[in-house]
Amino acid sequence: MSVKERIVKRAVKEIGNGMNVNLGIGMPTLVANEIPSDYQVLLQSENGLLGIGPYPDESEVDPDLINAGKETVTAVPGASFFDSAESFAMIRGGHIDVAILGGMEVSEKGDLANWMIPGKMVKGMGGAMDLVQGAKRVIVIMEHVSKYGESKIKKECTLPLTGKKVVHRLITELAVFDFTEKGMVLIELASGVSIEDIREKTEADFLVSENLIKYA
Amino acid sequence: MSVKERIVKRAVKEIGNGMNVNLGIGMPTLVANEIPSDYQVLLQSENGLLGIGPYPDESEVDPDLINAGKETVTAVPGASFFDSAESFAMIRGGHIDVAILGGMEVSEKGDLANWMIPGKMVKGMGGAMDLVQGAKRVIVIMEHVSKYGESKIKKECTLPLTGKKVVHRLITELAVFDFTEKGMVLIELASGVSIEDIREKTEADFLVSENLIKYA
Amino acid sequence: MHKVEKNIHEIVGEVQDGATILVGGFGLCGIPELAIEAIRQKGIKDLTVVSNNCGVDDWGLGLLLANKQIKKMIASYVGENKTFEQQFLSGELEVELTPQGTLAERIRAGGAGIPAFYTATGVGTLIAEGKPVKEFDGKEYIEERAIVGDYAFVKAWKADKLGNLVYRKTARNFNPIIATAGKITIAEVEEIVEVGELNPDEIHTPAVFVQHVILGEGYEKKIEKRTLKVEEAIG
Amino acid sequence: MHKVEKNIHEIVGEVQDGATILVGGFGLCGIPELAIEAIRQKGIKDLTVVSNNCGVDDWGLGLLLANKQIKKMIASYVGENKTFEQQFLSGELEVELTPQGTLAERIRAGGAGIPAFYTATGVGTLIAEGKPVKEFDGKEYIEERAIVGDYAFVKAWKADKLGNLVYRKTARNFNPIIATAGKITIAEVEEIVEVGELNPDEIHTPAVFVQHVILGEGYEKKIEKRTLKVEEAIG
Repeated sequence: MSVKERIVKRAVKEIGNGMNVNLGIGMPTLVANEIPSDYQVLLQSENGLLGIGPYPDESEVDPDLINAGKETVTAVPGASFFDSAESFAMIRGGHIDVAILGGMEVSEKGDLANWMIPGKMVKGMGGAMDLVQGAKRVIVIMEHVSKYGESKIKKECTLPLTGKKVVHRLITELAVFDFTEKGMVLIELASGVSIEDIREKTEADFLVSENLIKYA
Repeated sequence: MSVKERIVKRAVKEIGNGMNVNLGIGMPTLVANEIPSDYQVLLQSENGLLGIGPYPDESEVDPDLINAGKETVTAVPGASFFDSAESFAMIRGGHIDVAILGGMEVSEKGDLANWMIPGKMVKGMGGAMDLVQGAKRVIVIMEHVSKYGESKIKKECTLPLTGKKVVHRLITELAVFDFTEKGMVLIELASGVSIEDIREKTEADFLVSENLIKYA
Repeated sequence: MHKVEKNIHEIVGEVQDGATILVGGFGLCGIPELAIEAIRQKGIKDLTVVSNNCGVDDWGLGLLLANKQIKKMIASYVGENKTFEQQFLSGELEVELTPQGTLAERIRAGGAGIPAFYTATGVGTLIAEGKPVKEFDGKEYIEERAIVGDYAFVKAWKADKLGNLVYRKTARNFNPIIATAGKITIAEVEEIVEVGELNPDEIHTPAVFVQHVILGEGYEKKIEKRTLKVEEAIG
Repeated sequence: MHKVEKNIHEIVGEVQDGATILVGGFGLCGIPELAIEAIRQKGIKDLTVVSNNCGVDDWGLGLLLANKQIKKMIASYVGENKTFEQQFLSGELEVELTPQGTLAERIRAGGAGIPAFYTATGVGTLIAEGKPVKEFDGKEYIEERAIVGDYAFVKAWKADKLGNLVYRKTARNFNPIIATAGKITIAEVEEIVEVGELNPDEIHTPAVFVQHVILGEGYEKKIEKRTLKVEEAIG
């Protein structure tokens, strides 16, 4: 299983039956494929769709039907379309149960940076800043360390923030952390990973849950 | 012609072809009957209808179709229904060309009082406070003096205000006034009425327009 | 997740004394008749009720008023109800009159996660008293706060089993915004269709806002002012 | 009043250099193709453009960018456009990045006569810099201002001759709110029907918001990311 697959398979457990969910662009989008087929989950797309369906086949492709990543999609039965103000009323108003987003850096306080790298071209934050403030639960999924081997879980984010104290749970290929009043708490270890491994690869300070789950 | 008829017949001249218009409850509602039949005017009802039609016949009565006065109405071809937030987005956002409202008192500064009389039961302002702030033009129609013979056009309103400096034009059975930077200006006299008559029956100070119109 | 419930009484049974409830409708048009009757029967007390009007003496929210279940009313116009006057004058009933557009916007803001906004409505009037004032581009505005309800009761025409709603004509009124502003939103409807039967372009309230759907029967849809064409009325 | 016009070029001809224009669409979905092309041909300069995105290099608002007609862009995401990067880095182009929900709400506020509102979006980030902060119920929010355009250009699916509009699927996006926020709103559509043919319960944009309607032909509706089912893509 690749690192991405591991993360995605863990992330899907955050989604309960009957939930309304927003999946970010990139790796989070892959989570959709893993949702149990007997679940009734409505996926929200911030451009104005509740009830994203699978990608279309050739005959279904419709330029008037895309997701927030600008990909052609379909709509499930029971879907609804709405305008951008209503879409973000949904998001900002706390009506989305879970948002799963990618991250560049997460701090031990639950700050998230995922929209810009100074010196590189700024593309824009899209709906990410609204999602992290509005969704009932914000789950960040990202690789534990950068391609240069640096921890992406920081004492303080070095990149410009998307939101301050907004992350509820962070999932990497090695571990899962919750952000609580007491601080960042390690709650799960991936199979074959030790707490020491995590300490080594994590710049942030963290507590270890009394109920730490280890995957055999 | 009754006093009401006079006022209503003058008021309808404020409505141009193609306009979107809101008519208040009571006397203003009667203005609808006087709109030239070749005009395409859309009448807005703040409960969520643009394009009020005539009152229904027995077979057309529909409890789901009422105006802001809670009267059964019909909808014209080209009408649209919308929710209350959108209805007041229309009003507050300056999309209604003219609002014609009744008045209890108007001050020489263009203040309007038309929603409560201290000591009497407060019924509520409904949409009046929004209309006077939002409509592009606010026309007040009312009788010049009260049933006790007192001027309803005051130096200062004695009743609680609906809006401050909101009236563009005031139409009574005797005269028409505009509210300008320089003050209140008499612009029209009804047939057989003199400026002196108006001075006598008007507490407020007013200027007389150089282009005063007298109806023969 | 299918949200169709059999019993409005069970859902209403969860509403606590002292709750804030938002109730759709304009006058008697588009009001959640079943929910109001269930709340009356259950006798829930000390309610703060947010609704544009307060019904008439013997129908709509007037039923709860007659039953002395309402502690505070937030509304824009209450002139059709005599019980209201009595309870208000006797001090039993607290009233917050709010301009209709401001009321609508406060409810929309509550549903949309906007804690406060500015409006020119009410500037220079009693309504502005005690509210922060701010100038934008040389014009004065007052700050108004959002409204959120513990429960929102709405009446729609049709629902699908997921809770997507469609309203009919001016029975729409406050219902769609109220549906967004309840922590729990209960929609009662005249017809329930299968998932997929509503055209997704024509849904007024997406299912995300609705927690429970109830199929109503025997709606009375009382008319406050049955006004007919003059020819007809005479003839 | 019938609002159907024959010629988009005439209407666009009234737009002055330096105007603020609001443009509907999300990516290339639901963009007013005719208006953009007419603005390009007319060569109107120094535009402030408010739109969620800025098209791609050779389509949508990217055409105006390539033609150096845009002075300032207010958008939430501009990552699909290389010309953008060049002009931004060279200082030719001023950019105001706004979170998408805040952008949508600012435009809606502009159309609804709300000069400013509070949101938690962007608190503690670069976006909050220079903006008033206020606490409500113990939580911090920033004040955001409304956006109004001299002109609003939207793309709808159908219109009637009065200017009532209906959108199709996710081509709706920013269009309905942008339609409300232009001093002059121009809607281009794929089909015009007679007055009375649209169901009044299904109209997305009431005619009051629309000043001109143009029947478009030959919409290209380019797709940015043609993504297919995996089986299909492989097979």
